[in-house]
Amino acid sequence: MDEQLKSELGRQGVVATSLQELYNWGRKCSVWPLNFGLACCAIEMIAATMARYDLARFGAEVFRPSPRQADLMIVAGTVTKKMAPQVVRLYNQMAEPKYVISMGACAISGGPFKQGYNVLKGIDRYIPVDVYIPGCPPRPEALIDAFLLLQKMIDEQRLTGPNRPRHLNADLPSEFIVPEFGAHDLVPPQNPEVWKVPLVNISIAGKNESGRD
Amino acid sequence: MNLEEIKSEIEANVPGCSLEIIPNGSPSGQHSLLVDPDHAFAVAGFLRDAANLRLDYCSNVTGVDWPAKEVSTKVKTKKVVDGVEQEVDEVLKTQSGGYLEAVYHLFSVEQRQGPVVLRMRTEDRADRVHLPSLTPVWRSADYQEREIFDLFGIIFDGHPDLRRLLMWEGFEDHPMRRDYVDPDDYEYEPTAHDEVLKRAKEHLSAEGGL
Amino acid sequence: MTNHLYLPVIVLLIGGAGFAIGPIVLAWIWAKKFSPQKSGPSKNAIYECGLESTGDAWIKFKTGYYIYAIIFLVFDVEAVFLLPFAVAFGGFTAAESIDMLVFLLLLVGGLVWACQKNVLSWT
Amino acid sequence: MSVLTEAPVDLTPSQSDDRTDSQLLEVSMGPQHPSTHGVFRMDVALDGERVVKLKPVFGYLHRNHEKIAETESYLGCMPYTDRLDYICSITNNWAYALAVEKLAGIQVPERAEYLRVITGELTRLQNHAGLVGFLMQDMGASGTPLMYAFREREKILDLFEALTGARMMCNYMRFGGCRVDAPAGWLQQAQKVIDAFPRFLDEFERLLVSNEILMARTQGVGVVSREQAVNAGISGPMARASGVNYDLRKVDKYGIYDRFSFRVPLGENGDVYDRYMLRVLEMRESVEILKQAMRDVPSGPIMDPNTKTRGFRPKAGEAYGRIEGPKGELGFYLISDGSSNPYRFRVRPPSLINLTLLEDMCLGQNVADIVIILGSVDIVLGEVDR
Repeated sequence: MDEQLKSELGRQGVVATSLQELYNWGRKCSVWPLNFGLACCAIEMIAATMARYDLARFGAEVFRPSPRQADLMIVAGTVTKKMAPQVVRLYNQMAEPKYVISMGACAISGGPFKQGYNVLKGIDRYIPVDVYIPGCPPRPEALIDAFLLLQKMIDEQRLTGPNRPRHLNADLPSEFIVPEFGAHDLVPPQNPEVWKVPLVNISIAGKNESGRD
Repeated sequence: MNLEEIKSEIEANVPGCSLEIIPNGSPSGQHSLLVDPDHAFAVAGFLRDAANLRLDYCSNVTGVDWPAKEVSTKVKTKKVVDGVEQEVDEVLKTQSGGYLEAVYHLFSVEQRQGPVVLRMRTEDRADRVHLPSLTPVWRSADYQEREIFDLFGIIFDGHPDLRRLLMWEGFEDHPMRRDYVDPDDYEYEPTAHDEVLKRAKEHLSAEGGL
Repeated sequence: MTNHLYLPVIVLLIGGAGFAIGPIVLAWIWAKKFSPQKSGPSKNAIYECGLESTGDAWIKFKTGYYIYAIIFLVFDVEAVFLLPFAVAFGGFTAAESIDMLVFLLLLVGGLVWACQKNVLSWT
Repeated sequence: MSVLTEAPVDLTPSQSDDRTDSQLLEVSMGPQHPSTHGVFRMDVALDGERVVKLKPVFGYLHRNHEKIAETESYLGCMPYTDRLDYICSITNNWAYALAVEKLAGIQVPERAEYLRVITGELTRLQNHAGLVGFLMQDMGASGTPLMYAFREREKILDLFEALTGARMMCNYMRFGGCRVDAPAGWLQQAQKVIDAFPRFLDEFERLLVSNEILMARTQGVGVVSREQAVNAGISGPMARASGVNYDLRKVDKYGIYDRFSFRVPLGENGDVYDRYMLRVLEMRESVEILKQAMRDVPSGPIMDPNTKTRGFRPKAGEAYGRIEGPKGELGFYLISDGSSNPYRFRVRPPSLINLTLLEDMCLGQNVADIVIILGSVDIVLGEVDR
């Protein structure tokens, strides 16, 4: 079933798809986000669903309040340390397949409130994130662009084979540890399974100040 | 009604309270009234119910942390130096601070009066940090005093429900104090520089180097 | 199979059941083959706005709710009985309409008792 | 026949809530809840449908503005004020700029004052429009009124974007004026939006004000009396709904508000309906102010030439400046010790203090009414938790 034959058939009104394309097409065009706004980015998320930017064109305007019926969690706003256990528990309670869009600089890395004592420096310390949207707050068009990116990612998922997505793979975990409230900070401060710190070449001897080799 | 009249009026009506006017250096001219904690509750009740004051609207309650610090001020003193009378400026070391402070901004809705600033100070910053709560007088101080207790550690006696307002229950220290040490949550940055580089080094050396 | 009297009804029944059961069975087979079951302690926990839910939901409610529900049920069922009565309203003899009247008055009597005991009023 | 004379068993449910037969249901309308406009949690104890206890829990969006401000310069704190009450960023900037001007005694040129009034009142319009939309959504009209409200809000956000470069985080004010002058054609565009706004208000009023469902659900719900409001420090439209005649634009006469003639609407019985009507009427007053301000905007500099914003070191001292924000009295209490960083940067959050009476308003109401009462208080979590 090469492309040329498929497009030939397509012109004559015969749609030839594989089961996987049909499955992915069905799922990517009805991603239901969880009704979960944290801060300023939530207002831009609401503005994206309103008449002018209209997220409904991409099948995502149904904001489900309960995690059981949602398959996308948009972390829109600053995740504080007091809110982190709730975010991770909500993520655990969502049904597979589930995706995470980390919207705004605060959800990616703490954003302007990075030095805050009560601010978690990015939600990808506890849960795997699929799409990052920089910006503070990112414009509604940026959120729609993230949806398109997410839809492209869902489209490329394979049904079988070694690199099939997490929800089709039995031994990949679908739950992550929920941090506890410690005396001074969250315990554990990050989830080592998810948060792999790339090698930071800071020479302890402090020869080159800028931290590069 | 400037501050002196208010001060004299309070001293007339609330026996035995010691008031002190703290001048304010900025051109805003909002001088404040320091009240001693024992009579603060009586003064607050009087300020709210006095006929000509009627300060019935407590708009803002703020906690301020003044750690103890050396203040060296240059003082011009006359000194006899080898028999000659001379102007010599001497460095005077005075201790200032070393207490926690609660500042109340009071307004009158009926008489449209400007801010009357009331200050209360604790004895020290370690264990004697008790202050009388003014929530029974002005209900608006309820959450703000809980926030000061949470972030500064001033314990308000007589507060109906003194719990932490913003941090979680098990949190132990008071983060808004000047000597609060941040938890060491490692900030990964590809090109770490100055402040973040220092923290990254402390973190990495604490973790046994790289 | 001459055109059996009830043939269309049976076909319709099977078609309807097929439409209902079909996707469920398909989804079940799909889940069995492709997407594995990944339930865990945190996923099966009770969802309460992101918090760990404390307290129990099986508690004793005010009796008013129960009585309200029962009265609603009675009049709901009565409405079902009224349907054929309304459809065949034209050709009724005196006896049949008296029977229907007795049925109606019995239930209206029940409603009057409930209102008089002000069960339905809610503080 | 003694049985007959026995008193009939009383089957009716006892109207008084005696504890014996029904237990309380502890439920938390928690951080992630469609009705809480953000991460705000209320631990509610319910007797059937009636609220018996309600304890709000804060802190889920405590982003430490005040701690971070102590390590920032005065100018550096200005963008943080955008993110306090992230729906009306320009009035936050205005309150902070006003406090610093009081702290350092800076004058503001005429044109800057007019631009401040214009952008401030536009912010109030889009905040109240948004609130009315969200309040209808809490009441069950999911989506449609919010669509209309956000359509108007988008027009105003376009104006802000044209003027300051950002839709929501304008960072527009500076100590002694505004950051940038109105570009060519901006004032005409703003005039068009202002002229079109009353049509939206008439449309909203025709649809909603005399709507029976709205009146049935909001009248007499969540009542706050006048003394309670003043004692609990409630300010802004919520206080005026209970009859407290205290509008800082008339009381403090900050900026140039004494040059405009506008009325201050007051409510009588302080319930959710009055608060809703207050916002609708205040939108009309804001349109009046805007018309007068647009009519006589002078030309001239927009920054006081002799204030330097870079190395700005006010003298040691303190100042408390406040404005009439869309949510209430938004104040900044700044203590400076002569250095370039504020020693203490305190925000007086109207949203948090307006919530003081939340439990008093909700006791005895139904669960569905909590959602409306919270919606009528108009809280934004960035400002509540700071």
